[in-house]
Amino acid sequence: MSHRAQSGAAHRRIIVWSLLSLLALTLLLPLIPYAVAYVAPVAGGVPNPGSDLWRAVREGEAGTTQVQGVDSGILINASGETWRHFRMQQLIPLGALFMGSVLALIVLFFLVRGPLRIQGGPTGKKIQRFNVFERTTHWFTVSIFWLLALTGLILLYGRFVLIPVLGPAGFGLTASACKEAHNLFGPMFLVAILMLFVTFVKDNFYARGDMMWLLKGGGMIGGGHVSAGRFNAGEKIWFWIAVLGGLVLSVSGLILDFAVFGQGREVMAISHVLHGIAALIVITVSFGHIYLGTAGVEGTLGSMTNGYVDEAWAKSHHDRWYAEVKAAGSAEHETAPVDDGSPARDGVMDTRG
Amino acid sequence: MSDRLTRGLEAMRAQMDTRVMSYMSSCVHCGICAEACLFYTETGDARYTPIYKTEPLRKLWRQEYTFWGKLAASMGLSSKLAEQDLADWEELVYDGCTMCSRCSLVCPMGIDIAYMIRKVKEGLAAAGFSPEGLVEAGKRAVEIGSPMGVTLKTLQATIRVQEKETGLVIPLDVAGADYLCLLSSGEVAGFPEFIGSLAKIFKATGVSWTLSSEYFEATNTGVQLGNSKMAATLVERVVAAAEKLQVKTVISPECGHAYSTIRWDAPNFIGRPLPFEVVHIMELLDELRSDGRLKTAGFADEKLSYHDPCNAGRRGGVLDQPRKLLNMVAPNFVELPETGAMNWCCGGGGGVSSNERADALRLKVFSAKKRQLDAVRPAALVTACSNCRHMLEDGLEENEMHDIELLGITELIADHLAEENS
Amino acid sequence: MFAQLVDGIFWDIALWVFALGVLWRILSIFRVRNKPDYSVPRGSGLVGAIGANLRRFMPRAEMVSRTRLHVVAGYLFHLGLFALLLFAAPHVLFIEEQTGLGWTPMPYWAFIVAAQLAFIGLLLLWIHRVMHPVTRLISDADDHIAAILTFVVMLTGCMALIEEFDGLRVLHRFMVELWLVYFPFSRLMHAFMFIPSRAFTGAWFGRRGVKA
Amino acid sequence: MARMKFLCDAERCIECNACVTACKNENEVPWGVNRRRVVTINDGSPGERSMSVACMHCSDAPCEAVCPVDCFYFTDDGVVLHDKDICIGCGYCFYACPFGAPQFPKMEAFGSRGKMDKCTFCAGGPLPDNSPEEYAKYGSNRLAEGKLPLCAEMCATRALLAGDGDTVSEIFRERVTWRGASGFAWGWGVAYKKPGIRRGYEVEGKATGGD
Repeated sequence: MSHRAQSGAAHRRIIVWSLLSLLALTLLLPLIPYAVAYVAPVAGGVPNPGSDLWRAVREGEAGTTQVQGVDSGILINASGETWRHFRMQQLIPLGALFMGSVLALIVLFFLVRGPLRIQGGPTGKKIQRFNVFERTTHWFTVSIFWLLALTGLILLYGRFVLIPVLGPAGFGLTASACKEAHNLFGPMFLVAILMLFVTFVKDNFYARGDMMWLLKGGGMIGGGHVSAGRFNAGEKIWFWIAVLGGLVLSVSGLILDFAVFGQGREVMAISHVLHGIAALIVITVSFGHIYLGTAGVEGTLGSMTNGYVDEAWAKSHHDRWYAEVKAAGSAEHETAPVDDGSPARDGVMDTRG
Repeated sequence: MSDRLTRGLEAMRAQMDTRVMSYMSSCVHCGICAEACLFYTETGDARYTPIYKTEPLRKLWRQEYTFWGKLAASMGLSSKLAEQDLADWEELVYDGCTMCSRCSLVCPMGIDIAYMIRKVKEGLAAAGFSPEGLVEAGKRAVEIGSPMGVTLKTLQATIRVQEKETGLVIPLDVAGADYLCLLSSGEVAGFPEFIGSLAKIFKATGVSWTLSSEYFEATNTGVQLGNSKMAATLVERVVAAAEKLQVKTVISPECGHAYSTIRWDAPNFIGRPLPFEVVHIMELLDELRSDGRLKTAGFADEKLSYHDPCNAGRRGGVLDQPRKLLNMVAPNFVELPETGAMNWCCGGGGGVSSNERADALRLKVFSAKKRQLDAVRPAALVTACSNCRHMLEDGLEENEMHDIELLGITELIADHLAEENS
Repeated sequence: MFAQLVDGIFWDIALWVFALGVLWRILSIFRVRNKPDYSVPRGSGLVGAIGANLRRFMPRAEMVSRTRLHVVAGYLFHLGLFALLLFAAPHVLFIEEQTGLGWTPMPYWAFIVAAQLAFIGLLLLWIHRVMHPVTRLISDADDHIAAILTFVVMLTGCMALIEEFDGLRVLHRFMVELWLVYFPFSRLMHAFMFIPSRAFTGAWFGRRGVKA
Repeated sequence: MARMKFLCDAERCIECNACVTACKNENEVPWGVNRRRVVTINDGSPGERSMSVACMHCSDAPCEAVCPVDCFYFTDDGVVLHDKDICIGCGYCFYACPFGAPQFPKMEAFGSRGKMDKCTFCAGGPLPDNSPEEYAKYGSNRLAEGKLPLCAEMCATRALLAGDGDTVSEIFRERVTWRGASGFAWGWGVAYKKPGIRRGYEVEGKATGGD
């Protein structure tokens, strides 16, 4: 990698500190909607004829009991109704609306604007955009992310979408499979996110020109050429959404996954809220990422499959990065993928059993 | 099916043994062998992956020795191994592999990849897909008795020159001598001083030895070409010469594949044990050293490094002897990084040196050797293979590394012989 | 219906195909024979064979930096796989009722962690196989089928963790049966063949006095 | 049709835990599962109150609402039951329930809880009435035999009432009029969306005074 040059120690310190601050931020920020929902009057609240005693009980004050167990001393679970309201009235319907409309917008945009072509067509000269390690990290994260996203969405929407298809028993089985897979793959996602962060963070800090890029909507507004480095502002935003969202998902997920440390219903409910919001945001934004990486922009997909892009592509979308690569001019960037279309290669494929 | 293809397939079928089948059934295509192969590491071209060079053999094995392969073939699903496949692989196998066997030492499944590439060569050679340069060398080896066309006359001339220079008699056709020394054409043509050095050392240590006018060539082009029949013919000549002079031991000179061939492969080519022992010149010198018969005086004070010829070291097992010998005369001996059994090839082994077509590639992949040398930057690089020495000269020239001198280990010892020996 | 087949006849068939298939493969390999080696050995072939079998578990010093991912991911996958194959409570129970041999299983959390390590290793190795030009070039259908089949077996296994829905257990077992049937005729055979391969190479180099 | 309800009179409950024991015994619930529990507020200080609590069989049951696999259902008697063959042990019902009724046999790492278990109003489950399978999974089915939940039947001080809502509330109303204080039907507000009875002349602070 040509970017590996920077000073190791300082670099590592940056990563560690930003990681820590991210963790703190990610835990606090998404609490806002929950706080709002919590303050807002809740359906089912009933004026209590009883005295302060019963009011205290209603607000979840704990008493004593002979029965062991988390929260068993609490007569009334104050957070329950709030959480139910959030899950059933907000998360499920609004989430569906959010994801659906974004998908629709993307399709609409594609139909109207069509794919963004390489200006002046491809030159046929290739340069390397992502090396093997970067691509491996990316697809490793992708595979785990989608396994979790699909199982998660099934658990969230299956009751409405799949029960009619599979029947209650059939869906019970499916849901159980999804739950177990989700719980087992969850912790692996944290590993993936950290790998992703360490691999790509160095090119994702704010750089001059990013603001201009945003103002011009990546070149869609006002026209004229928008300049960008290895990653443009849009990609950087997606990177931070993925990392921050990923951390929220991981931390809240771990709290839900390991309810063995005596965390009560309140904590679990809050974690679930964070988990749901973060998941829907990351999933929805990923739609855009996938669109731009495949059908949306001609010649982009190659950068993540064989790692190479056309020079014309690089010039038009990432001119400053292109300049750097040319300046560095190291051999690895000059050589095109060697494994394509050699007769030898077809030879291998024939030997399949 | 064209008959050249038939010949190729036949030759490869004849190569199928338990080792090949076991190797084929254990390869998981992890690609680690590529990381050990200088042709991949230096070019980044995946087609040079060692195991990929055995593809024709693997195709044949898959189609004729495996369940799915037979099934697919019987249903006409898989394309038969075609003449074109062999044609496509000629360049990979003959230009893109020096048979250095480095890959064979790193495969986690323990596959001896070089062993199988050698067998692919059998098929390609039989089918007539071999580089012209090598084929010609083979012809010369069989007809003239030397791949470089060095005749007996040339040898005798060289001997005379060396006798004049050293003032010693160089024995030729001395029946009953203890040792018959073979020579590689490379030495006769390029480094005749080797012969003189031998004379000095053997005189000093009182070893009875001789050269043979019957047959003196140590190298075996049949091995490099992948033609066992030719290899056997050439080996028989050595045996005949040795038996004629009733020597007990044959010395393999400073040449890599000559040693691994005559020492390890020869009896299997002719299908019977050899009627004599075989030692590499370094083995003999080290033996003399440990017997106290070989004494040296003075030192080569400059920084010295040693290049293990793949066929003498990794594939021959002569690894300690050169180091012991160097320690006698070189106080500033420094090992190259990744040396010994894992040493990087000079780039010209396995017949690549006699294949002009491969010169450009050979010089490109010399960068592996260059990296090693740059790490140490010795004043002189010692080796024990005239072919390596030629290749190293080429590479150093190409990379303008004139500050590094090249030495043969025998010469080095000869130059530091102690007086009291004689 | 399907469940009975999977628990009954299918399972027996799979086991027989696996056992006989592996046996047949090994026999057909050793039936061919090696040519005798007439050269005078310098070192012991046997020692070389054993040595190679042990040494090849770790990369040579010269190769460490170039094969880090292979080694780390490779060990994660294989160790994780064996751990949960042999010490997952349901597996131990199953083996016990099949063979009568039982041993102490790992705690629930431990074998799940093992499964996760195995998954990480397998995913990394397979993605790297597709991404790296060398492995992409030399890999064939067999490599991918074997990897995906193993992944599916592990996935269905972790989906059946709760052990309450018989359908999931049956699905997992069915996948295992497919895997067993595929094994002898595929690259999965490396699980057995790496031993003779290392031995042959080790012996070859051992006779020459080289540590392979 | 009757509408089955629990009612616990805080003025009478003496925290003897007989209801808990009876429930465990009658339904042979697994270890760690407590379908019913007694909670004491202000334990040991003046105004101490005890309350026996289990599933209150809400008419608008949060557990039923949030269940991702929709395994809950209502009997004609308004009892809230669930199908353990569908339950995946996700724990959502436990987060949502106001009374902490849903219980889980275990709580291990990686969200492994086992199937949810809760008070069935001694009405068994979806399996055939009083079949061994039903008993094994859901406990006894006294309602099918025309009996009421054992916890209430066992209650020595008659603090815990169970049965048709009208009857239960009638009994309680009499008690309160006779008692002349503002006891109130605990949990009804939350569970049945009905204001506590006798809201009319409750006297602030009087409730803590007792009789």
